[in-house]
Parts: sequence; C-alpha cells; structure tokens
Amino acid sequence: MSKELLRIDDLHVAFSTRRGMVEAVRGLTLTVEAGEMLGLVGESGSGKSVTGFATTRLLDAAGRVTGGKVLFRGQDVTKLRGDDLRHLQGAAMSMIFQNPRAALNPIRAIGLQIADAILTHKRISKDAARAEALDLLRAVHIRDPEARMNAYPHELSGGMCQRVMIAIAISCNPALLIADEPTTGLDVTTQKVVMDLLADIAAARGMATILITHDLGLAARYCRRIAVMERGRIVEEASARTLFSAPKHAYTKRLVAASPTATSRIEDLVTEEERERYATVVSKPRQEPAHGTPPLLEVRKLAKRFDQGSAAVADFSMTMAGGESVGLVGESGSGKSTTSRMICRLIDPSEGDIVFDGQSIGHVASRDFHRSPLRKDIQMVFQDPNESLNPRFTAFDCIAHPLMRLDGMRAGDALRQRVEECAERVGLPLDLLPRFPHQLSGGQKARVGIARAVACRPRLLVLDEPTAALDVSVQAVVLQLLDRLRRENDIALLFVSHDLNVVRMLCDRTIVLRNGGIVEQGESRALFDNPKTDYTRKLVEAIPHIETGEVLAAAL
Amino acid sequence: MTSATLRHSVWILRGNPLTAVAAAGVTLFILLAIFGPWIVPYDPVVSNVSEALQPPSAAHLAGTDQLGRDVFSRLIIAARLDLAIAVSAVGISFVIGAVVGSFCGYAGGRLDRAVGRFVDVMMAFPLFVLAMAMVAALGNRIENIVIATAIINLPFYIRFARAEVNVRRNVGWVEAARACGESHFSVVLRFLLPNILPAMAVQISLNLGWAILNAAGLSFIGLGVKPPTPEWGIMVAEGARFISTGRWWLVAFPGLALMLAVLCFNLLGDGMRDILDPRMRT
Amino acid sequence: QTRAETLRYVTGASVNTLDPNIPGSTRESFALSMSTYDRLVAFGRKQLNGKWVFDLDTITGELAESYEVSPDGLKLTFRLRKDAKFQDGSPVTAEDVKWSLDRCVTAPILGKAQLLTGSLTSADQFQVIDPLTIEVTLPKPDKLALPNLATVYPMIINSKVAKEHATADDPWATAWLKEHAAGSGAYVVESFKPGEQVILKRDESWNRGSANKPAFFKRVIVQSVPEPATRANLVERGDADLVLDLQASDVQSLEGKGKLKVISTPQYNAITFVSMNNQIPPFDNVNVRRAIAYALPYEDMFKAALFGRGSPLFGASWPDGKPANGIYPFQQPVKLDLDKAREYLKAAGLPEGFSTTFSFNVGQASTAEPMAALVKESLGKIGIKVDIQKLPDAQMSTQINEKKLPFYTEGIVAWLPSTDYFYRNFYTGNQRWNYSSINNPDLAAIAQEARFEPDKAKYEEAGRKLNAMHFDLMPQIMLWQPNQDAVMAPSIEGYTYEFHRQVDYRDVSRK
Amino acid sequence: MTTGLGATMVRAGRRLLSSLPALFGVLVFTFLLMRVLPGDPAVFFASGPNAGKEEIELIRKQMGLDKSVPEQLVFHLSDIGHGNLGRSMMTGQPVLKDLRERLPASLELTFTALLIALIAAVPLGVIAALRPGSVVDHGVRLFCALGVCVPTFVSGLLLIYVFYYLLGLAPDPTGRIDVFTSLPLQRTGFLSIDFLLAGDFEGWWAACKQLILPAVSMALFVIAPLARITRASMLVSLGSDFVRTARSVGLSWRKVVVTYALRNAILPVITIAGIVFSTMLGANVLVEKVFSWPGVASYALDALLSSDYAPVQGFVLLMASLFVLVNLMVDICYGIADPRVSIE
Ligand SMILES: Nc1ncnc2c1ncn2[C@@H]1O[C@H](COP(=O)(O)OP(=O)(O)OP(=O)(O)O)[C@@H](O)[C@H]1O
Ligand SMILES: Nc1ncnc2c1ncn2[C@@H]1O[C@H](COP(=O)(O)OP(=O)(O)OP(=O)(O)O)[C@@H](O)[C@H]1O
Ligand SMILES: [Mg+2]
Ligand SMILES: [Mg+2]
Repeated sequence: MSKELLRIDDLHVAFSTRRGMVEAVRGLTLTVEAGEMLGLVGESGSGKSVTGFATTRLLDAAGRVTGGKVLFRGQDVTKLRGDDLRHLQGAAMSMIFQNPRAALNPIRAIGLQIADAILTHKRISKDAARAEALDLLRAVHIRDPEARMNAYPHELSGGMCQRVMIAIAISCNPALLIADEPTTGLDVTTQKVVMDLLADIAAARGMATILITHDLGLAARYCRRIAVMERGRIVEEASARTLFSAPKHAYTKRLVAASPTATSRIEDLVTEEERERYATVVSKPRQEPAHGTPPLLEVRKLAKRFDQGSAAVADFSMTMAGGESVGLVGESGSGKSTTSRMICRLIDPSEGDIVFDGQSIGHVASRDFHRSPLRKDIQMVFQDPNESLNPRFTAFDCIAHPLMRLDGMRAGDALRQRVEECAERVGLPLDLLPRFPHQLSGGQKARVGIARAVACRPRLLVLDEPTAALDVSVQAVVLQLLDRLRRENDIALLFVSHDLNVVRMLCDRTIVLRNGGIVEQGESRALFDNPKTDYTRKLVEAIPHIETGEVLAAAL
Repeated sequence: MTSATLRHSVWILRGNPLTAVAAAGVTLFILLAIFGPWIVPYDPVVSNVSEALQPPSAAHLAGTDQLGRDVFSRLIIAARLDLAIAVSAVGISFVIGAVVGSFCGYAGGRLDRAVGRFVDVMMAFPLFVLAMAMVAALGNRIENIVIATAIINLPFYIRFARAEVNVRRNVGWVEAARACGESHFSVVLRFLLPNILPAMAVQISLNLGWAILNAAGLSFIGLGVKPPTPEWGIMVAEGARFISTGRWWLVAFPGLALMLAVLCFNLLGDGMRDILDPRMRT
Repeated sequence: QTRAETLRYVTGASVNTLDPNIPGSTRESFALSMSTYDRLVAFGRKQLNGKWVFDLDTITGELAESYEVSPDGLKLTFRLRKDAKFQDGSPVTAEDVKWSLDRCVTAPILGKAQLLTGSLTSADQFQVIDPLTIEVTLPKPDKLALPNLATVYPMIINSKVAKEHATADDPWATAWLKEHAAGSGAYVVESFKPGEQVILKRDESWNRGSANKPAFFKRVIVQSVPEPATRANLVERGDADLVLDLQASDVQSLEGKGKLKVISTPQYNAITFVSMNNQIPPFDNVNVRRAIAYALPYEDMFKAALFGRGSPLFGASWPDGKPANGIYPFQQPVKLDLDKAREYLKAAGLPEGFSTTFSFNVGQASTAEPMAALVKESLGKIGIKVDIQKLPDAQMSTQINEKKLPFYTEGIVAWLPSTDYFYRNFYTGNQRWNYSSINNPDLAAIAQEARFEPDKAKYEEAGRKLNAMHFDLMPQIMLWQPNQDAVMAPSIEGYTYEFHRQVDYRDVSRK
Repeated sequence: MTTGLGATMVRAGRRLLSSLPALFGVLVFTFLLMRVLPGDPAVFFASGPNAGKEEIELIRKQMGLDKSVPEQLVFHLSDIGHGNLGRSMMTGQPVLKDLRERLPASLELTFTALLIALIAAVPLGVIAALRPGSVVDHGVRLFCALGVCVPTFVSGLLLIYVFYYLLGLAPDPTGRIDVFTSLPLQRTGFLSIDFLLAGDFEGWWAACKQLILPAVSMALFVIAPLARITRASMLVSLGSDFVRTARSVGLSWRKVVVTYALRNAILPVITIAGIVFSTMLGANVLVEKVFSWPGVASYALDALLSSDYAPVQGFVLLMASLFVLVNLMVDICYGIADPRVSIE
C-alpha cells in the first residue's frame, strides 16, 4: 500500500520581483503515496498553488525552484527538459485549476480540447481521439455528451466546465492529479457534486490526488491525510481526525477554530486564548427597541426588471428594525445583489417603495440620491473585496472618502484621526493605511471596505457576500467585527450570502430568495433547523461541515 | 505621495533602460523646444541663397536648404512647434475623447449608441477631406491643422474610453464611490477617468508621433504649416523633392528628428503606462 | 511596333477630355487635340536663341492647302486639301469646317471666348463657297483672326459623325465628343483613361506633317505621373522618352549629368509676377507698389525658386529712363534697393510699414514657397509684415475672381502674345484676368486702339507708351519668364516649344 | 454551429441597417461641407484663357450651383437615390464610372498592404510577447517605431529611389501595370487576380511587381499598431489560465502558442485590422500620388483641390459605405472566430 509516488524534499521556490527575490515556498517536504488523496490546506498566499506549479513545472517565467528536489517515481522533476518534461505533463501528472471557465480555451470546442490532450500523448488517429474524448465526457457524467462535444465553454455551466477540466486532466490516466481549489468558483450544491465525482474517478483509476484548498471542511471530507501550510512550509501533517481533534500548531488551531460548523457561534470562531476578550462584548445585553418604534427600513413590493428578460427581483417586501441583522440567502442569480443595490439606492427599482426611517426613498432617483441627507445612513459593503477598492486610492483615501464627501470633513488631523479610528475599529493595522489595494491581502481589503462603509456611522449596512472570497480565518475575523459593530453601534445589518453557516451565526432573521422572489423567511436557527421548502433544504444540505464523526468513520 | 511617485518612476526607468533612454530623449526635445532659439548657430528663417543646398559640413552640420538656411538650426527651432502640434492635437482629442467616451460608456443605452454611430461617421471620414475643409474654411493656420488632426483621432479615444469604462461601470469601487455620495458626473471624472489613463497612455504615445506625421502629410498635399516656419514634417515633405537629385540631407535629418521624436514618444508611452499604473507599484 | 516607334510621354496632370473645348480641360488635353484633330491653319516655327519655338507670325496651312487674306483684311478664304480625310475615311469638306467653326462660336464652350479675341463671334461669318472652299468675313481687319484659327479650339470635326450623336439638348454633341474623337488628325485614340493615360495610334494616311509624311511615332503613350521626382527618374532611366514640367532642381541635376537632352526654352508667352490689388489699401497707393517693387530680392528669388532657369524681367537698365521697345513682356529696371523702397514707403505715408498677406497656389508650391519665404523676409526689413497663405487651386481662382486677394503671385500665359492682347486682357476691365485690378482709362484706351492698328511703327509706339505706363504705375511686378524645360532621351529630335506649352507629338521623332 | 452562423448573420444585418442613418449623415455632412468651402468650382473650371462671367455662369448652371443650397441638397439626395453620383468636372466622366474604375486599384493596393502588414506584424507581435522585456521585444518595438517615423510618401519616394532608380529591381512606378503589357479581361478589377484567371503569369508577375513597392510603403506605417495590439493581446492570452491548462497537459509548444494563445489573441487584431483597412483606404492618397496609382483617394484629392464637388461627395460616400462593409466583415469574422459573440 505505501508506495511512494511523489516526494518533495526541502523545496524552495522564489520569484524575482522588483523588490528582489521573494521566497514563496521555503523548505517544503511532502510525500504522496500512490492512490491516496492528500489535502493541502493553508491560508491564502501560503504557497499552495506555487507548490503545485513547481511540481508540474508550470511556474511563471519569474518563478524558479531555488532548492530542493521534486522526485516523481524517483525522478527529479525539476531537472527534466524537452520531451521528458512533456511526457511528464499530462501523461504522468496533471493539474486542475481554480476557475474552470477561465481554464478552458473559450474559442475551441471542448471535445477538441480534450482530444488535443489525448493526441499529445498517444499516437492514435483523430477519430479515435474524439471517441476517447467522448468516453471521458461520459466518465465525468456530462449529460448528452455527443452534443456537448461541440459545445464551447461559455455554453456550459461552471460545474460542467469543471468536469471538462477534470476530463482533460485525466485524459491520459496520470498517476498524480493536483486539484488546485477545484470548487472555489462553484456554488455549494455544485461543489459537492464535483468533489464527489473527482473522488470517485481518482478511486476508480487509482490516481493519487493532491487536493489544494483552504476549506478545511472540504479537505476533511475527502482526505485521509491533511498537510497544513503556512508561509511556504508545512507546519503540520496528520490524519484528518487528529488534526481536528488535536491540532498542534498554533496556525492549525486557528484554522480549525475558524471553520464554522453547523452549531458554531461567532464567538466560537477564535482560538481559546482570544475568546475571553470577545466574550465580554457579546455578553453585553442588547437594547430591545421600545415597542411601537417604527421599523428602520421597510421595503414594499419591490421589483426590478432589467432591459430585457424577466424580473430579477419581484414582489420583495421586508422590514428591519434598527440594530437588527437580517440574512438574505439564495443560489447564485437569485437576485440578492440586485435587491441590496436597490435598497442602497444605487439602482432604481422598477416598482415598489423603500421607506427608510419613515421617509420614502424608493422614488428618489438613484442619480440624485447622492445629495440626499440619508445617503450617509445607508452604506454598503461590496461583494468582491478585490474589486471594491479604487486601484488609485490608498487605504487611507478609501476610508477618508465618505468622511469627506458625506461628513464634510477636510483633509487634516481631524480626518486622519477619524480614519485611524475606523481602521482600528475594523482591526486594520495603521501601517497599512498608505498602501494601495493591490498591496493588501483579501482580508485586509475586505476590512478597508468595511471601514469605509462604517466610517460615517450609517444606520443600515448592507453587505453583499463580504466573506465569499476570504479564507476561513479571515472570515472569522470579519464576522466578529461585524457582529461587534452591530452590538456596539447599533447598526442594522442586511447580510447577503449564500453561505448558510455564516448567515446562521450572524443573523437574527433570514430571508430565502429564489428567482427574485421570497421563498421562505423566519428566525434563522429555526429556519435552518427545520426548512420548510425543498429549495431551502437543498441549500442547507449542501453546506460542507466538518463532520469529524460519521463520514470519516465510514471512510476509514 | 509625490516622492513615492518619483521613486516609483525611477524604479521603472531603472528596470527598463529603453524607457529611460526615451525619457532622456523627450527631455532633450523639450529642452530644445524651450532653449532652441538661444542655442541655434543660425537664424532659422534668414535666407542666404548664395549658400543654398550645401551638403553637411562643419559650418552647417546638416547642410543648407533651397534658400540657404541652416537645416540644423531649423531642426532645432522646429522642435517647439512640433511638440506643440503633437501635444495639443493629441491633448484635444484625448481630453474630449476620454470624457465623451467615458460618459457614454458609463451611461450606456441610447446615448451611447447614438454617439457610437456618430463616431462611426467620423471614422469613415477621410482625414484630408476634413483637413482640407477646415483649412479652406478657416485658413491654413496651425490651429486648424491641429484641430483637424484632433478630430481624426477623436473616434479612437472615444471608442477606447467607452470600452474601458463600460467594463468598469458596475465594478464595486464605482458603486462604492456612489454610495459615498459621489454623483454620476464625478464618478466618471474623478474615479473612472484616472483609472483608464494607464491603458490610454499607449494610445497617446502612438498618436503623438502620428500627429506630426499627419502635419507632414497635409503639407505634402499643400495644407501644412505656413512657410517659412520650420517644422519637421514640412521639412521632410519638402526635402523629399530633392531625393532624386541626391540631396539626401534635406530629408534625412528632418526624418531622423521625426523618427527620434516618434520613437521616444512611443517608448515613453509604454513606460508611462507602467508609471501611471498603481498596480505596478510595490 | 517596337519600343523605338513608340513615344512615351509622362506628365504631371492628365488628359481629361478629348475635346479641348470643354470647360476644365487641361493643357494635356489641348496637346492631345492637336494631334487628333486638324485645324485650318497652323503656326510655323522659328528659332529663338537656338531653340525651336512656335512662330506667331508665320501661319501655314494645315487642312487648308492655301489661304488668302483680302487686301482690306476683311475676308479670309481657305481652300481645303483634296486628299484630307477624317479618321473614318470620309473626306474633309467645307461643310465640316463650317459646322466646326459654327460650333466654336455658338456652343457654350471655351472656344467662344477665345475666338472673340480674333473678332470671330458669329456663325454668319463663315460661309461655304464650294465643297473645298470656305470664306471667313470679319467686321474689322483683325490681325489676331488668322492666328486664332490656329489655336486649340477651332479644330475641325467630322460633322456627320458628330451630328449623329447630337441631341436636342446638346446640338453640338459636346457630351459625346468629350469621350470620342472624330477628327482628321495625325493620331487616332486607341485607349483613353481620363486621369491616367491615353494611347494614340498613328493614322497612316495623314500627311499634313512637315514633309507630307505621316507622323513619326507609330504609337504615343501619354501618361500621368503626378510626382515630379518620379518623372525625372523615369526619363533618366530611359523608361520615358520625354518629360516636361520637372522641378527646376531635377532639371539642373539632369542637365549636369549630361546623359539626356535638355531643351530649355523661356516661355516667351508666359510671365510670372507678383500682383497687388490696386483697389485695396495700401496697394491703391502707387508709392506702396513702387516700394514693394524695390524691396523684392529678385536675384535670390530667381535662383532659389527657379534655379535661374528662365529669363528675368527685372534688373533692366533704361539709360534714357524709357522702355527699349514696345514688346510685352519686357524687362523693367527694378532691382532690390531697400533704401529706395523705404523712401517710397515714406512717400506713401507708411514709413513704419504695414501688414498684409501674400498668397500663392498650392499647385505652384515648389516655386512659390521659397519665393514667398524670401518676399516675407525681405519685406520684413522695411517694416512690412507678411503673412503667407497657401491656397488650393479652386480657392485661389475664386478669390482672384472676386478680387479679394491683396498680394499674391501668379503666372499668366497668352496663346497669342502681342502687346495689345496682353494689356487688354490682363490690365483692363473688371474681369478676372486683370489681376492687379488696375483701372486706368488711358492705358485701356491706348491698348484698345492698338488692337486694330495696322501700322507697325505706330503699334510699336503704343507699346512703348504702355510699357512706360506699366513701369510708372507698377500695377504688378513682373518677375520672369520661366523656362519650359523639356527633358528627353538623346535620340528624340524635333522638339518645339508650342503656344499651349505642351509637346506637339507630331513635331518629334527619334533618331 | 449553424445557429451561431445564423445569429451572426442576423446581427450583421441589423448592424447594416443601423448604420444607414450614419451613412445618411455622412452624405449630408459632406454635401454641406463642400458648399462651405470658399472655392467656387465654376470659376476654377472656367479658367481657360479668356473665360469670362458668362462661362462661369454657364458652368455654375451645369453643376446645378445656381439653385439654393437646400434645393441642391434635395436634388443631390434624389440623384443618389437613383444611383447617380453626378459628373466630375475634372475628368468629364460620371463619378460613378470613375469610382468604379478606380476603386479596384485602391482596394487591391490596400488589401495587399494590409496583408503584408499582417504577415509582418503578427509574427513580430508574437515573438515580442513570447519574451516580454527581452532584447527581441525591444528590437521589435524599435522596428515598429521606425515604420511610423517617416511619412508614407517619404518612404515611398525612398523606396522608388532605391529599388527603381538605383537598383533597377522594381518596375517604373507608373501605376498598376506596365503600359506595354496588354490588360487581361476585367473580371474582378484586381489585376493580380484577373491575370491569374486569364492564365497570363507573366502579366500577373508584372502586376505584382508594380504592387509591391506602394504596398510596402503603406504597410510599413501600419505594422506598428498591428504588432502592438498583437503583442498586447498575445501577452494576455499567454498569461491566461487556459494556456496554462494547455501546458499542464503537455501540449507541444507550437500547439500552445498557435492554436491556443494566438487564435485567441488574434480577435482584437481583427478589429484593429478592420479599422486600419478603412483608414488606409481613405488615407493612402499620398502613396497613390507618389506611385501614380490610379486609385480613388488621389482622384478625390484632385477633385478637392479644384472644388469639384461631385467626386468628393461620391468618394466620401464610398468610403463611408466601405467602412460600414468592412466593419460588417470584421463582425462576421469575429462571429465565426469567436463562438462567444453570437450569444449576446
Ligand atoms: N508570479 C509571481 N511573482 C511573485 N510572487 C508570486 C508569484 N506567484 C505567486 N507569488 C507569491 O507566492 C506566494 C504563494 O502564492 P500561492 O499562489 O502559492 O498562494 P496560495 O497558497 O495558492 O494562495 P491562494 O489560496 O490565495 O490561492 C504568495 O506570497 C504570492 O504573492
Ligand atoms: N445590470 C443588469 N442587467 C441585466 N440583468 C441583470 C443585471 N444585473 C443583474 N441581472 C440579472 O438579475 C438576476 C439577479 O442577479 P443578482 O446579481 O442580483 O444575483 P445574486 O443573487 O446576487 O447572484 P450571485 O450570488 O451570483 O451574486 C440575474 O439573473 C442577473 O442575470
Ligand atoms: Mg492558489
Ligand atoms: Mg451577487
């Protein structure tokens, strides 16, 4: 059983940048046995992908292996050249990439792309290659594979693209498959299907797999052995069970703690040491609004139709009290973002009204709303932190911007103080303030985005999937931050997400959207524990949880 | 902030020697444009027919022209006008094009389509017909040459800006700016425009050279800058007449000046993109 | 036929119509019509400074075997050749001649205005006596009547063919003749691509040439090559046989190389001048005009613009202060003398100078541009600020016609260069060709009188008077007569400078 | 596939329709522009010796200039509706005939130039993109800059001087074909094709030789933008995920660069090539002049200089229509090359 397939020995990878050489991987050692599925987890930027690229020899021109060996079946991969290398790539090991749609050639029919891969390694006729490609499509469970052979990537859904990607990767029966976050771009339901497929295929063909992810839950579900990476090194390697039950390394501990489970609460998402501090915040009783106070936000029969096609949002009504947090969930395209942008008065609703603090704002054209005194009361945190900051503004500028615009502050010490105060509040180190967005990590960017949104003390904060692009440890920090803001400053939160675990933790109430309409709503825990509709149930079930119990037991 | 920009620029220049050379070249041209009149050996417009058409020599580094004027001095003096033509022609079309294009790209819809059609009309219009009409209607002044050239370049900038803004208009930071109380107007001007600048730098650099060449082309068909003003394009156009009689210096030196200017602009444009793009900063 | 039997002639402009009478027709079209059509008479040729030029004073028969002028000068009788045939084989008759001349004076075409200058104005003046005789009557004896019949316009058309293509709207078949030739000339049009090229084929039966033989070349190709430098290259490499209108610098260098034959003839019926609008201040002041006449750097202009290729009309010495003869154009005693110019300016009350624009035609840029630069520079020295304006052809002619240009350079040509003709057409009346817009009744009267002056001496005297007035009034400043530089393969012979300033293909032959 | 093509066609048709107003705009604008020009064509064309007021009036009448501008416009539009572009004073021919005769010359030249430019620019852009920042990259940039630093007419004159005058390699630069060569039957109007159809290879070679120099001097000028766009989009596609995928399965270098990277990178190049083509067609007047090429642009320029309205109007209309057509072609090419386009 323990036949060693890949052995990475003290691997060092460096990138030449304008700051000189940057070491991305520093002394990584790892072994993979034939047929096993190994999980490689770690926070963003820890060098997981670079390790994968170094192993498959796909590093950019700027990157170089500066030390160590990558022995594949005893042969040092880093020294291969020309045909030997090509023989290795695809035929002996292959890789699956993060964003399936981008990873496929957009203007080549998928059948041809698979056939291309086959033809490079086998001397067979084109027709034979096509036939084989068709078989592969069947193998990855693509419906109606004959017709799909001629389809282009844009004609397929994300999940189907990922299957095609898998088909390409396994086309020549490699002995090792490196799957680099194969499901990040997919929504929860698809994620599960794809991962199951991958696991089945790997098992059926006896391929060894390295599953790179930062989702511990995912790794735990499919891998026996998990290696944890931090800053270019493996800091801990253990079976999944051991890792969760007794994490040794501090980083692993943090990671395990931050992974939400079906029952975890926000205060659970930190390691023991930090929990104390947070507990004091949570324990403060929240003021219940006096009975009879009008709701902060009231949305009546909101609808939005874009130029053509059916309504993106239809007949959406809700109310929110001050300091309340409401979750808005639903599959991709269900109208979550559209609704939140309408409530933020960034786009105009086609029908319906929005009443904020007793004033109707639904009819103020979004074009003019920037002049409204209520502008500063409704703020938004945008979906993708990478895109939500102006590339030409430093973090300081970003946070200062609403203060200057909406609070009428001028550049000067007062402004500086306010900005620093906001930064501190969201836990952003002050020395990051002069940086540009591209110099910040995703979590840092997210915090800048939140700092900006809370800078002028809004009463309603709309958050559009603020944590979707973050890894769990950062997500935990952000969630706690939001919860604290709500408790301390009495900000009402409208929290959009399709991660139900998170919603469950953060929100008092949840609204489930589908195709622009409300399917179900109610108190969060009750709703998730006892979904009334199939749709909600499916959403709930698809959440990967760290179930240290039965699944693993079954696998063992 | 400014010192950071400076340091960043120095970094870019060091990493890309060709850009550094181009920057030096452009600086040289600018210096010539400013100090040209004080350093030229001869008055560029004073004729001396007895010395006409002399090949290059120690006295006349680049020879003399049909009227016995020193080609070298004319080349140097011309720098000012040529830079002015290039910069203003491109400046006008860039400013108008970028603003109009951005607004259209941002607004989308019917306005955008209408402007798109209009741009098509302009693109379909041959330069010289337009230039001719302008010059004929308003006289052959440098301004008109500049305006004609600017109008011809305009569609490219409009299209470019339009496309660039279009992909960014619903991006998070744009909406964030609006959530911070910016009007549509200032979102376009203060947020979107600066962000598409790096990408436009390349187009600008290409066009700077073209603007001068356009002036040359126009003077070839007789619509150029008025004589006896020295201008590279015209000097090339006039010198071209003497190619067949072997007076190569009349076309070679102005051509060389033109080439160096175009080259420097182009190379610098590539560098500018890197300098302007904050993403390249670390 | 071989290459040697073909004449390849390249030119800057192009033939645009086969009937030169059509408004807008180019010089190339004029030249072409000379060999595709015959006229009643033709100019002879003479030698001027060793170069062959057309001779205004010798009129020989072309279609006319002989002609007579009645003693009172009122009747011209032409007897046609018996063997003359149109290109379709039909004989040339007096009817054809009458139809053609009638067409020339009645149809709305260019010939009308030209023949007017020879007192030929109405169809009644042409009478068919018998099939081979035609008589022309004149209201007054006019010495330009006969030469006018040798010009381009009164060509003899095959009236039967033309009438077949006439329509009610177009009784003179102008539309058809634009694209088709129906003449009796030495060459037949083989192919005609307006704006590009024309290929001519020799008519073997034509015998009106110098020695009663057909024209020398079996084939003539007239090709348009707009770029003058390319034309020079073509002839130098032997790909073209004959080129006119080269840049002075190219001619100079080709001449220097000595491989080709270069025949430079001063265009003795053409003048280049600097004109001032005598009605627009400050040029309405004669002293301003004089000041300018003394402030132009003639020598430099002549050298820089023309490379000295032409005959100057400045720098004469009139020892007695009077013109040497009565011929126009004539050399004037003007030269660069800035002191004198300043004096005149002072006399005009403008000691500080003034500002004005100097215009020229884009088409003339290669000579006019250096000139303009020199004018600007030189006038600047006496305080006159000159702004140079380059105008496209059509605008220049429009503005000249509307008398809007104050100060500019132009060139003129007269097909029939006699003194009174020049003065009448270029110095009188409120019409387009009066470039300087001079309005001097005396000058007009003298010129008008001289027109019908039969006495040579008196005519000469009138000419002297006019020339003296010209110098005194200085309506415009004559600069020079540019050379017509014909560059040709060494084997080409017989080139003659013609009144229309193009080559007559019938003249040339190959050694 | 068929549906994709069908959709492309529908889109093309819609695009064609939607550009009609633009064409109309061009028409009216040109018309007005020509009337604004201060030059009076009648005066110019009446410039024969002794042409007087009468002649001028006559020509004015012939050209229809005696009517008011709105009336003229109406006549002009109805003429165009009947396919009559008027008559050129300059050549005495109907403008339509002139343009028909000259357009193939311009098209042939421009096509050839574009072909040469693409053949040079695409590989240059690709090799530059394969090693960004290297000596090769800088070399390509330098070469491209050389191309755009000299006006086309100067490079044309230099080429003539060197290849015709000094070396005698090129034929005389006097148009599309040597005058002594007999022309083939006109079928496409493209001499190089007509000769081939007629089976006359000597003539074909002669026509090609005439074509090379002018085409090269035009091409030099547009290599730079084409190479740059190729380089830029090649860089993008080389850095894209799907190229990495292709490499990860060990596809050959050629397959990766050509089939995967270049095929994707070529799409923006097609767009730029379309624009370049139409601008070249309108702007190659200088080259046409220098090489005595009987094309439409030099025709229009001459007409413009002499304020001959009809040819200029006809020319601009032609250019605008061609522009629309070329854009259409680009669209169709794009639709065929990129399956994503047809869905939106
Ligand atoms: N081309 C490159 N040039 C310079 N540095 C690079 C390059 N590619 C990666 N790096 C650096 O190498 C480090 C490791 O990156 P890597 O992509 O392996 O992270 P990761 O663990 O895959 O993170 P993620 O979960 O975000 O994908 C990072 O610090 C990154 O900045
Ligand atoms: N600007 C727009 N023009 C046309 N349709 C739009 C526009 N924005 C959104 N839509 C459509 O409206 C529907 C709802 O989109 P929305 O972005 O609100 O979904 P979402 O729930 O936020 O999805 P995700 O989870 O992927 O962010 C989708 O079908 C989308 O295609
Ligand atoms: Mg990664
Ligand atoms: Mg969304």
